[in-house]
Amino acid sequence: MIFDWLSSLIGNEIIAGIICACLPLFLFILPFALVAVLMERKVSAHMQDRLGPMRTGYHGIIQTIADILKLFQKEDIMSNEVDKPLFNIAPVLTFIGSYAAFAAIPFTSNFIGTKLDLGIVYILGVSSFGVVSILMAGWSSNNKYSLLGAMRSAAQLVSYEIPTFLVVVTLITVTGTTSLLNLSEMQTGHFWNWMILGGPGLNLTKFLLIPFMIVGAVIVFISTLAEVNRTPFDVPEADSELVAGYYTEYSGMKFAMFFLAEYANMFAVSAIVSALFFGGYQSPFGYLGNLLGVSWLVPFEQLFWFTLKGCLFVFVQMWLRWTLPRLRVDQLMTLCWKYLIPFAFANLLIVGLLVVL
Amino acid sequence: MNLYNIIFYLFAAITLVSAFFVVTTRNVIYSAFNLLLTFFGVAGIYVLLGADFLAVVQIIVYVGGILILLLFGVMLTNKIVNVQIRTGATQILPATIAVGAFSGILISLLVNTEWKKVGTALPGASTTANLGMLMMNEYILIFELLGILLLVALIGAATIARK
Amino acid sequence: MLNVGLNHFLVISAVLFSFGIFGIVTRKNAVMVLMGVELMLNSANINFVAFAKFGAFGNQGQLIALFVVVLAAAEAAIALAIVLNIYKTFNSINVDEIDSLKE
Amino acid sequence: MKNDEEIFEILKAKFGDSIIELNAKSPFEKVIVIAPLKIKEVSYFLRDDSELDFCSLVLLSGVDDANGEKVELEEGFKGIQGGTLSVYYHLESINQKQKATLKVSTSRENPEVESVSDVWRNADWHEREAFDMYGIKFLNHPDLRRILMPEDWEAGYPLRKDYRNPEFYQGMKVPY
Amino acid sequence: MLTDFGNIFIFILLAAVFVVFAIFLSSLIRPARPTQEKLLTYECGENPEGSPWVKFNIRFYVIALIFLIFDVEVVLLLPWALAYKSFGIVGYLVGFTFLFVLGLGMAYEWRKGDLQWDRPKIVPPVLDIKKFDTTIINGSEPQKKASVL
Amino acid sequence: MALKTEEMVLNMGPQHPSTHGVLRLELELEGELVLNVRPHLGYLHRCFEKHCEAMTYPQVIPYVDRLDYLAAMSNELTYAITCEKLMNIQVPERVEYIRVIMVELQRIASHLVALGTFGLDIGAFTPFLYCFIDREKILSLFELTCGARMLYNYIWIGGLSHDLHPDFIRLAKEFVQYFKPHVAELNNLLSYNKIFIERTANVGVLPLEAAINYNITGPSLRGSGIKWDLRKNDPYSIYDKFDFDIPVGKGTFGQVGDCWDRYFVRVVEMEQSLRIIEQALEQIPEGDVTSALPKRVKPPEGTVYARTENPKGELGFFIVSNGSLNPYRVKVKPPSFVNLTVLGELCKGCFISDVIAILGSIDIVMGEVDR
Amino acid sequence: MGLLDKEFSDGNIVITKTDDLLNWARLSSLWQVGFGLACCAIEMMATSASHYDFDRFGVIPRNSPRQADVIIISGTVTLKMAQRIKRLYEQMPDPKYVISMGSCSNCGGPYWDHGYHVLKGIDRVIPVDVYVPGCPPRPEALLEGLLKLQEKIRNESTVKKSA
Amino acid sequence: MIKQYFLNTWSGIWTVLVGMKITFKHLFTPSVTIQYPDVKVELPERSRNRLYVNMDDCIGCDQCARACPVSCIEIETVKSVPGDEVGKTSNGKKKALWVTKFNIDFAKCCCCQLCVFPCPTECIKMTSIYEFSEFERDNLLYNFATLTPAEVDEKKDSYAKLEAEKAAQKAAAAAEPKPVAAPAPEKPKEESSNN
Ligand code: SF4
Ligand code: SF4
Ligand code: SF4
Repeated sequence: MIFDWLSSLIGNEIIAGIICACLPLFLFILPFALVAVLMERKVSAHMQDRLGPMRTGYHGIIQTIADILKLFQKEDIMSNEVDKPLFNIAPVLTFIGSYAAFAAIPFTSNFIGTKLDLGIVYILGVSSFGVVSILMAGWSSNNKYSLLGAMRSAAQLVSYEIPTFLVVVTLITVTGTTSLLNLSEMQTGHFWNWMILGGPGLNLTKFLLIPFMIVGAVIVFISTLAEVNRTPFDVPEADSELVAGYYTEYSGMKFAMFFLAEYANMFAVSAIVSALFFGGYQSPFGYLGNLLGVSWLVPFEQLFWFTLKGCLFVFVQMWLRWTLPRLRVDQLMTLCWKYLIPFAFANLLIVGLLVVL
Repeated sequence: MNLYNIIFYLFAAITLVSAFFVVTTRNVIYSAFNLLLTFFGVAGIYVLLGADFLAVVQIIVYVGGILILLLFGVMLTNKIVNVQIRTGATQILPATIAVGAFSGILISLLVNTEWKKVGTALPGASTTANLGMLMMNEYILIFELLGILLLVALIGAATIARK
Repeated sequence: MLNVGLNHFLVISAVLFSFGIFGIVTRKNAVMVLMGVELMLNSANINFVAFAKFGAFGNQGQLIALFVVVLAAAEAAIALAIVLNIYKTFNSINVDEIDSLKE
Repeated sequence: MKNDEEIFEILKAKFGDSIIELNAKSPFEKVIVIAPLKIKEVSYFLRDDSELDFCSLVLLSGVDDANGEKVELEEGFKGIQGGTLSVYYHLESINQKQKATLKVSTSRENPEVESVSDVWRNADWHEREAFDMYGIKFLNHPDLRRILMPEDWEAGYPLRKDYRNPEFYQGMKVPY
Repeated sequence: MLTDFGNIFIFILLAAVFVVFAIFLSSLIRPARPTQEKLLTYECGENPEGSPWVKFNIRFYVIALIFLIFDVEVVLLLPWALAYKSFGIVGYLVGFTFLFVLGLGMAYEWRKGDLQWDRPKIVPPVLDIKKFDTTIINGSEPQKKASVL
Repeated sequence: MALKTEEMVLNMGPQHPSTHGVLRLELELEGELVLNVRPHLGYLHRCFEKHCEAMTYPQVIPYVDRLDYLAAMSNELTYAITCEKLMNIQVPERVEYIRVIMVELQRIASHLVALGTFGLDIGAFTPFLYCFIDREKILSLFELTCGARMLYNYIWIGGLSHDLHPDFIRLAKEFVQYFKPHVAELNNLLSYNKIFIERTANVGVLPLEAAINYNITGPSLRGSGIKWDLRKNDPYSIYDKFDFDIPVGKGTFGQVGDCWDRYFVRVVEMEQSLRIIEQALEQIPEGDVTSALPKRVKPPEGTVYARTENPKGELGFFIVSNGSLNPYRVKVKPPSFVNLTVLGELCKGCFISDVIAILGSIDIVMGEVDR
Repeated sequence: MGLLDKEFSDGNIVITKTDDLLNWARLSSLWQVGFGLACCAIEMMATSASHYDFDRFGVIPRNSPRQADVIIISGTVTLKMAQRIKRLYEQMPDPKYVISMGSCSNCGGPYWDHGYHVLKGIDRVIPVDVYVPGCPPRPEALLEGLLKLQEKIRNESTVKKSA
Repeated sequence: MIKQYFLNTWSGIWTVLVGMKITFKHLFTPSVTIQYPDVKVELPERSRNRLYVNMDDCIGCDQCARACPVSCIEIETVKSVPGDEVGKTSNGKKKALWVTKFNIDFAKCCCCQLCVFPCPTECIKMTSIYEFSEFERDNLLYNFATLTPAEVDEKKDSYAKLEAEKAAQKAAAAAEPKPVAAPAPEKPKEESSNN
């Protein structure tokens, strides 16, 4: 564990903890956000037969840096009508909500912010900070679009928590652990050990589980998609209806924070999906480091696979976004309550039965 | 004064100060958002007490559920047009005195009682599984009853709200 | 005295409880009253958990606390639904007013 | 399929004096001239009679006939006094495959025409536009406000031939 | 001693500090030139009419109500899911009953229409006009329902 | 539901991504529900009718272009036809053919924008850009012919400003071949997408009676299930020479006359336009395009109303001529303006998102609404 | 008061470099208010569509003026609209830029003479940075206008923009 | 009911996949973007952008100005005095007028090309130059007249002189003085038409 190593190196756990907490932020989220924003633009551009940013650096690779630097210089407008304290706290809370999730995400087998046993439950729990902060942002802006967006968003986020939860419970029944680290560890070896393929072991249950795991994975993917407000579930910030949703009134750096949190969230949920069903940081084919006997290579490989899988899901999110129209609020709720939850329910019952048998 | 204590006082302060604001701020929305801090602080205290599952549950249910519901309730039931959502408070002075006296008595009682203490060791790593076993063993009836309770609450709440 | 023990938690819970009561008696807004109730429930839970740790309950205290959380949720749902209903009928959630409004 | 004369005859028989004339001056379309305060009745008849069945109002247009006297109102500016403003109605029957053009003329000083927005709903906005541009008042119109011009436009009715632009509107200079 | 939650707390603090710091840093160089109009609430360039802080749609509320119940339900299921395997089929049945009861609730809500957004029956504009006979124009071709999917 | 939430008045527009320009809608909301919609127009009132009175007849054409700027060719054709009727000019065969080709191309271009922006309103960005790619191809054909991309001043009273470019016929044929599969692609990507269907089917149902009473025209009318197309029902130019169908709304996924029907009528109409173009490209005769241009346009006194089937609906010009070089009065029958009148009626009791879907499906152009 | 509000006396090398960097950021990430007026707006849409691709220059439309840097006045500005545009412009955060696209917003365009309801040039209401002529300007012309604007920003210094 | 439910689920998933396939295909089709400042497409020969006036050919007949619906062309001419050598147009016409002012306001021009057709000498033309954005609006007012202000003054003077001489001659010739008609550039009677 990096944390242990660090604390023994520095001799002070708090400083080690702080460094440990900084690592994902500066080594991962910020670069990732830079890449992801660009990737979003490039992916969308190429899907639309365009090119996307081209004029800042080679093929626009530093476009996002320019964006951030520009947002840095922008005036921060706080209109007369807003509720100032809440208006200021909301972006902080949003980012807390999305960043706290990273504490329990296993980047490699020995780098994880916290070895919390309840990892996945905790992640689902802290996402509720996001809901509160969105309500806060929407309400304090004193803008009708913001409020409408916030209301929609809150209702959407809370609703879609249920199917995610149900699938997580399903997985817990199979694996008996709530820690993402353990869960990832279980799926080690080759890709047929992944949960989507019924998990480790080789018995009848595994094969019986496969279809239900696929259903579960689809449900989780859909509902996490909804939790990060991506198309087709982007009704809260539906730009053709609500202008910019709950952050309509935000400008400059505060807006950038919402933006950052959004992309951080995108990665977080992708990481969750991959950790739950696709082996987390595990390589699908075994490790080169093990093969060559250079054990220090393994964590890097793990990081590579983790990032790759995360980015793959982020890519799928983008792909969907640039393909699909968006749902209407009521349809969103219908989808959640009438399709996802019953399916997840049935899934849970069947899987639970399969496991005990 | 070790780290544990510092953190305890920190969370105690968060909890109590925000709880104080919850009951004294005149703006209901502020109260609701302060409640967020209170819940967070209580979750921290649970952690300090070694109840990690409960802490997470606290966040999930209180912050993610009840608080949102309260916020919706506030937004739904207040005529906020032109008036700041403020609510009146009554009998502040008598209430303060009475509550102060009550809490004084309570605290002195609590502190002076000799509680039967058993070991102070932190419970084992995974309380959740323990809780599960416990639940399945001794509280199985309560578990099912809670299911029925939730059913009733669900139907009741929806029926009342729908009226 | 500074070293944290059972009493500290009990004191916190007592103060929290008092705040809850204070909220309930002083605020007129029904939603605010509910918030007071939530505070009280929380303080009770702190007691349960504290005794679970320091007392002889073992994990049962935590389990009870968990049940209390569940009950609190059910209570909040019902209570808020009622508040809403009252609001529909009286167009106000001011407890005093409702008192005088009903015949 | 009825031609204009036949329609005119039917209307004349039914409404008598309210139907003023069949104006065939224009080589392209014959116009049935109707008294401005009777147009609604006539329209209802035109729409509901199964022979005529004019189910839709294609176009309602105001026209400034500018046939009054030109008077010098201020220096170098000619106003028009007297004369008429007209409203043309182009009707069409989809089922009977026939068309008709109606016209009403009303005085320029107090232009009042019965509204037909109950008969054909789209007349609502057309009439508001005619009011906006010519100041023709449509009696019994549900919501006769300016539609295209700003509601606080004070400089009169822009499509009248004697309209003159104001110098400023809300602090913005209007002329080039 | 730094527990797992201690780490989380550090994460949370760090996130807050990061945001505050970033905003503070930007405040060093960004301009601040408020004007009267700039400080108005944005509403597509119009004057906002009335406050948005009005009472809100009850639909969201009912959703939140139902959510809360299901939320606690799942929370209760978590310990069950971790433990039921030791009790074999009996353990499963316990959870099944629990879920079944809630499934009943869900079915009830479904039947009652609480899971769907109320939408008043849209009355198409009704006018005092007679029925239109499309066959005159369309000819009498049969109008069959084409199915694409 | 007993609880009446207070009404909230929300302004949508004039600057709003989905009001298609500068329309302002005042929505009376009850939560997400729309109780009432009040459109406010005039944010683009460019005084077209006043300009006509100040211009000579040919000079009006550039302004006519700017009415429905998405379908400038069609506007020009209508105006030219009106003036030709007024002056009794017979235009040469070749001119008619070129006009038909141009107008049908323009119809495709206009529908592409309509469909694309409709998709955009529903939230699908990519189909919008695909539509624009195809539209760009059409614009390049226009540019080849008359040098302008959007506002052409090409169809003149009695003729055309230029003959076809020598390459035009080949390129147009290429375009037709290129475009055919793209309609299918659009269908797969958008029209038959479940989400799209959910969003549009059964939304904003416009019954036929109402449509006719409101004098809705164009695809919006046909979406309600009537084969009313001026190209067939009141033929002008040489449309009677071509073989094509009039698509009508059939209520494939919902009721007849819902947004999806209106949308799909446009899709099928593009295919039909392709058919017309193909036929016209085959049959186009040789000839001179400027021979019938009058030396000076000075029509006799009288009033005339002529109309054509524009992409948006029935566009008509009512011209009062007093025998001088300038028209005395030009009144436009703007299809978008009339189609917009029904919006308030359609939007009662739907959701905010539906307002946008409905507005997108009736396809308005503010230049024409406000003139 | 931020750095962008202060005036610097002369070319300190650090300041100049920072200046260049900041200018570069501003000019490469001009977010536009998603907003169209008339025919020119269609050309503007064509410019952001695949063939010309505004995104290459880092221009993306933001619907809320709060997050935008440049407003492209694309089309005829009527008197009724002018106040709204002014407000939109005002509601954008500084530093902000204006491109006037097309004859109409330059000076009323074809409507300058008889247009009783047309504002004869958007510069009567808000300050314009670049005028793009044409009716409608080709997408390339708009891009060229954008390049001109970038040129202008490049030569700016953090000294207060004369707005 | 139940069947519909599963059908909905299936069609939802299926159509989404179909859409995804299409966009994925497009991910690998080459983009159509024209990289403008680096690549400039050649405009078709008829393209209509900025006007250009070949002043050598312009005879100052004012036809274009009258055809323009926007009236953005402003022409002022001065008659040449007999001794002047105004020059010839390229198709051999002899010019009789000094064009002292030939302004086209491109801030107003709507590129409609109506001014191009009536020109007798085909000297006013549409070009394919479209890149002429300006920071100042006044720069969009293009003056095509080739004469310098000094020359303009000179021409005006000499024409005034000529007029004065003529008037004097007339005055001398006529018994009683007649009012002299204001000098105006000769206007062709014909109305501008479209070809
Ligand atoms: S400049 Fe031309 S193209 Fe642009 S809005 Fe004005 S009239 Fe339309
Ligand atoms: S192109 Fe049109 S607007 Fe421009 S100068 Fe020529 S006639 Fe006038
Ligand atoms: S029409 Fe030709 S020759 Fe006559 S003034 Fe104009 S440019 Fe010169």
